[in-house]
Amino acid sequence: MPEITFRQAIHDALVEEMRRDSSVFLIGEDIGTYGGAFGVTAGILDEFGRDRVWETPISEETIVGSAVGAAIVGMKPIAEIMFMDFLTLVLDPLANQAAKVRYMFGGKATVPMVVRMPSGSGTGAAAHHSQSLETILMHIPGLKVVAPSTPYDAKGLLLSAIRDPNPVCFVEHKLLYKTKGEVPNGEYTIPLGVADIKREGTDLTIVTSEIMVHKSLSAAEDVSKEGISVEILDPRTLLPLDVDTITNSVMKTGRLLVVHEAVKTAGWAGEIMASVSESPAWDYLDAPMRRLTGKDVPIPYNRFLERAAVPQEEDIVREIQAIVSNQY
Amino acid sequence: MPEITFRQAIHDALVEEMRRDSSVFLIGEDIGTYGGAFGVTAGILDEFGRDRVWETPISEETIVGSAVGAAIVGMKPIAEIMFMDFLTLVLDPLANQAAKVRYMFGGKATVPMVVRMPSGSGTGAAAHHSQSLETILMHIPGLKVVAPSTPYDAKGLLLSAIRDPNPVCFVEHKLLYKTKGEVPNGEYTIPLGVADIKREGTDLTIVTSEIMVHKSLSAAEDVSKEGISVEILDPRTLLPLDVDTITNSVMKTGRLLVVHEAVKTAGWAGEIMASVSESPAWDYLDAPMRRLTGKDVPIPYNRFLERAAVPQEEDIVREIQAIVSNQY
Amino acid sequence: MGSNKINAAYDNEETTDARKKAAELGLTNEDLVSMYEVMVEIRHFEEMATTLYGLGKVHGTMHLSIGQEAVAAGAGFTLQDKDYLINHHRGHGHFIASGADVNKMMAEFLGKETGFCHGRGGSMHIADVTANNLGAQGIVAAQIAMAPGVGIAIKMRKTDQVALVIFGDGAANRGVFLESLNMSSIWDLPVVYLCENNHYGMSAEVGRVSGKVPFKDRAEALGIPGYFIDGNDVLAVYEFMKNAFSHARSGSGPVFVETETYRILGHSKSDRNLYRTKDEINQWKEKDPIIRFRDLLLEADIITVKQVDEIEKKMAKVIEDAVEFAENSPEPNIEDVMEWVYA
Amino acid sequence: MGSNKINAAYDNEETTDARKKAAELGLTNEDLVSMYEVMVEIRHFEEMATTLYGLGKVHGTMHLSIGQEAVAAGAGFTLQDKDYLINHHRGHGHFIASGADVNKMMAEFLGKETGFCHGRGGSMHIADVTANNLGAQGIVAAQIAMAPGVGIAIKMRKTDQVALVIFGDGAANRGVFLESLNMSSIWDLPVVYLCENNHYGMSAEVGRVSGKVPFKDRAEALGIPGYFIDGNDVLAVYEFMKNAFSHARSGSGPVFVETETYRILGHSKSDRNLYRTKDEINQWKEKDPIIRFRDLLLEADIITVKQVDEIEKKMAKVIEDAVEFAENSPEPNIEDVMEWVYA
Ligand SMILES: Cc1ncc(C[n+]2csc(CCOP(=O)(O)OP(=O)(O)O)c2C)c(N)n1
Ligand SMILES: Cc1ncc(C[n+]2csc(CCOP(=O)(O)OP(=O)(O)O)c2C)c(N)n1
Ligand SMILES: [Mg+2]
Ligand SMILES: [Mg+2]
Repeated sequence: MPEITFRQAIHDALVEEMRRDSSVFLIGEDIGTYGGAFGVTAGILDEFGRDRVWETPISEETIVGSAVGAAIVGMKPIAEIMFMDFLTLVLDPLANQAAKVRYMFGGKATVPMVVRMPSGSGTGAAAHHSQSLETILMHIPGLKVVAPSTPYDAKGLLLSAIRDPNPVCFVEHKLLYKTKGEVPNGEYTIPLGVADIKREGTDLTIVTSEIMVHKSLSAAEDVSKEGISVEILDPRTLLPLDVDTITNSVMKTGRLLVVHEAVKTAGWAGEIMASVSESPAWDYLDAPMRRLTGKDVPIPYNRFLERAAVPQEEDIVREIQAIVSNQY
Repeated sequence: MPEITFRQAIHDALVEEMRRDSSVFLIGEDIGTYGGAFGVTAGILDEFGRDRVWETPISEETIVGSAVGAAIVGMKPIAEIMFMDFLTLVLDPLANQAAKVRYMFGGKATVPMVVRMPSGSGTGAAAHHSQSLETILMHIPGLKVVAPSTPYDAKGLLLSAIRDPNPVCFVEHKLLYKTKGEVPNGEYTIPLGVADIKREGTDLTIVTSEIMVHKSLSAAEDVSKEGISVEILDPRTLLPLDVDTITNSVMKTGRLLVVHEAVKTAGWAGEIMASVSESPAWDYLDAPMRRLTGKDVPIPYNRFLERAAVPQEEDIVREIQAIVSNQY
Repeated sequence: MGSNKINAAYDNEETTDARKKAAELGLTNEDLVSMYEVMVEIRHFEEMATTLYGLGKVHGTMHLSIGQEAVAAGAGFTLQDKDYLINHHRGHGHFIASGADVNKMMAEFLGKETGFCHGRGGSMHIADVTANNLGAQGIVAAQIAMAPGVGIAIKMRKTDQVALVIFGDGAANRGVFLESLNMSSIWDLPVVYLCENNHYGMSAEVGRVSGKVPFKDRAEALGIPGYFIDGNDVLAVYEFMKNAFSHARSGSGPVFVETETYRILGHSKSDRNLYRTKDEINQWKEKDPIIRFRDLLLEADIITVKQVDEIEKKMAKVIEDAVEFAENSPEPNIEDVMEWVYA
Repeated sequence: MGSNKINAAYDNEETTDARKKAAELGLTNEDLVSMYEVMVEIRHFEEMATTLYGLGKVHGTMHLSIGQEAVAAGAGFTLQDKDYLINHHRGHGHFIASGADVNKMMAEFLGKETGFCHGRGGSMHIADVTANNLGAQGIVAAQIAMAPGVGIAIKMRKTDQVALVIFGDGAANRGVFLESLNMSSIWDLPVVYLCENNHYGMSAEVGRVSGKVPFKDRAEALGIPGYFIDGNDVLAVYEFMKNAFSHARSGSGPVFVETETYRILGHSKSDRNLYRTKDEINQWKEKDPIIRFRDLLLEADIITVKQVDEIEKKMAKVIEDAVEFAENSPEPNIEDVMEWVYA
């Protein structure tokens, strides 16, 4: 299989689906000649023209509002919000319209749309361009939330997201864009709501996503030298969560660590723990459930502070060791 | 002590603080002659005039943005957002400005402001006027979140909120406005970040807030006849959480149930469970931690459906019985 | 302090001769009578709504448009079946005028399973998407943000549809007003923006909370033709909307119009009307658009006093039947509370 | 398609004679020279920024205003110490022109503990609240929403301060533009809205994404006087801002002005300039506001060629010193990462 970047995988999914389905269109800022702030849509305007690539003013609320309007009448809009931090500007069309009209209208409306949002820290962009706000989206029934960690997952999940009849938020961690991975030629889809075990293990389950999957994989590799066997579970879809795969893994390992970049308080680690607590896996727990998350701070500009604000590989190693040795 | 309504308690706190401190002012829609959608500010315009009561156009984002601007230069604005559902419109000034400027500016800015938001279902107002979105606010470092359940708490906490140098979101469940309780004459404050045990018990700790405190108290009364002794813990401040009081209670009872009206997935029950899991209380747990929450739906209009969408007293009773008897 | 009361001249001419205007507009007498009927039907629907509310049969709020029926009828008669309607909280009139079944509306109002939204939406959220009625939003101006997307869909499909988006004077102060009109403007989208100025957004008098009124300059400043017309003159509204629709339909881009009318009743059930005088309300009651149109039709001998009475009775019956239908309809099943969150 | 390139006549008169204009404005020759110095200082600061970036000493992004220095200088010289500045992401120039210490700016740019924000904010978020510099927001137009609140504070305290809020052409298409101007308008708040039109919002040419340009009609439609002026003519900017400030200071309410200028460099470091031609950039390079002002001063014998050289060297040194200060400053302590979340 050819190796391509995460960026390319998303790009390819967009292009292939736009070729296949003429109701798919892109809407957002600087997605034409500029190719989007992260270059994901480069070249698409050239192939499809302004009738399929609606390059907007800086008007986030109306970009997503328009996507809802177009979706209700049967189009399949894909909106790009340049940074996930601007979720604050589009939460009304997302949470109050996209997520609710189907229910409010007694099943009469369908809202097949995707909102792409680059997330996360690590680029020195400071507090307004670095947040991981996926937990907020998970708290809105009616939405789906997808957060891939590999090029393979990104492409397969994005195709499913575009074809899904519901509004789907598609979270793209910025640091992943340049990462590479194998992606088959041609079409394939990955169903939404299905987790993936990125590494099998027997001593501890780490539930994690996006860039933290990679940091966790490295940490797992490190501790394997000490004989600790870590299972890494990537939900891939955060809403709906694949609770069964999570609880099965915890039943096998008896220990749970949730790792996310989002800030700690009210972050989605709590949701994973609540799900386990309510499940048969509770009785299999050999240690308290733990989380390792972003600190409760805005993302600082200084590179060392920025690094300190979110979990790093060495933090994950330390946390794994602590849990497995019952020292926390 | 005189009995007054929850509405009156909030009204009194506003008026008393406006008399005491000339930098306190109100800003919001229909807060003048109309008295606000729920009558909380009735009469305040008459006493203080338009210089202290800024009655705005329908411009939520700029209402809260303006509160941030005024607070940074030393005023103490109290903004009213007519329904908490409109949080979707003000999340940018709240989460990206109010909560972050102090940190972003290296401690140079202070943002002493309050945003009042009536929350919750039960009035037949349907999906756009019934949400409980406090969990979203808890996920924003830099904010404080207060959610009182009684007139006494409401007044004492609101005075502290106004005097706090940080941006405070003050959540007022609509069904509480007409409830009555004892409130002392004259000034008193309740510190932010301190939970209150609303009922002592030994078999199970219920952590709950706002209207659910009352439903839980009734449920506790019911099951007390079966000899089940329930402790009801009201955090009162949801951010920062009083984790110590929570874990101490769980260490005493060995069982935890979190009850909230907010929808289940990624709701703050998970945060309570994560905090307990990370604490010494973990070792005292005699049963899995459980939650009883709003269902993962938008609030429906029909009164029976609306009732079914959020926890009711009988649901709490059932859940208490299940946990205590180890049948879930 | 801005307190610029609306006093700009109307952009349109007052209808003084119904026959003459009808001829200009290509309307038959029957058309005029059915316009009148619809206005009466809306009035009866909403009067019944207050009655039911008074009887405690409604759990929830409602926003009535009594006094504003001419806007609804004028717009509703212009809208073709293929066109899209994007509505707001005060939407009964527009739905009825665009042909919605009052039985299903009443059932929805009472929260019944047979309602347009199976009782999930209620008065504020009536929708019938399969009939191109895209529903009503309860977040003021949210529907304005949705409108360009509907325009984009029409443009991409190259049909000759139009999207009509309705909102109040209060909504024109929400930021999305600028964003939406600007977007429709740069892309020449087929969107007609209808601002129903009933003088108040809840308790806020339009002139007190708006830097400048009427709003047409806001549209013009975004490159969109803007108009201010008399919203209590149903034929004037119809005439204007007809032109606006053909402008939009022909690919000439969006149009903005503000129709001046008045909300006779309170904003919603919690309104105690403290922010305005009885006098003001009474003055506007005298400009009742239904009576005005009736008198015009009587004067032109298009309708007789007897017919007027018959229409009154007929519409009272239609609404009573709707109530009967609604009351005899089942409540939704509680077990189905989670249905329709996802497709 | 809207592609209304800006071609409206300027609201102000071009400065052709520096002495004459200075006399009108009550400026001494020294004032003019120090205005020039500031423009040169800004240019050097930003050229150094690109150099440091090129050397890999900066982790993060930055937004440079090379070519736009006349707006910054004209506005900065008008702003009094008591006035408030509310800024946006492309803010180096405004900060320097309003008197900010370039050492602390450079240190912030390098993320050092001695920076204005102790390295927490970086280039995009420089602030000095105690000096009434209320900081820069990275969310486009967020600062516009904050401005009425600052105006309210001033009005409540009955001081004669003014709030100056700066934003770009792109920001004028965000909804809060309407909300903020409307609010300032109804309450006659002392806010000066300065829209720095540098022709692009990232890659979006202002005419392509704006229903109508210039934007002054948007302000007028909200009851606020609106102007469009040449932003590369520093004395014209100064003259205009002086009038605007005294208008606002005297209680006459807000003013809106759009200054036409041009962003010579890319939007940020990721910009490959694919959306515009080299020709266009070169044409604007010829209108460089610093050279234009220099030539005007030379022509009027207010400055000599030798002085020009000296200023060049002096400012190069000031910036080199700032870099030295910044480079010798410590990094923040990692243990303090949680500091300043709460007061
Ligand atoms: C964003 C938002 N703000 C406030 C409200 C509360 N509210 C509902 S209707 C209304 C007044 C709307 O005024 P207008 O747009 O003129 O419509 P009208 O009610 O007069 O028909 C208000 C303030 C809301 N539903 N949504
Ligand atoms: C709300 C928001 N949308 C998009 C962005 C990304 N962005 C940063 S600056 C910018 C362009 C702003 O254009 P303009 O207001 O003209 O200011 P300029 O950069 O030209 O000075 C964009 C799109 C942002 N930071 N915030
Ligand atoms: Mg109105
Ligand atoms: Mg610009």
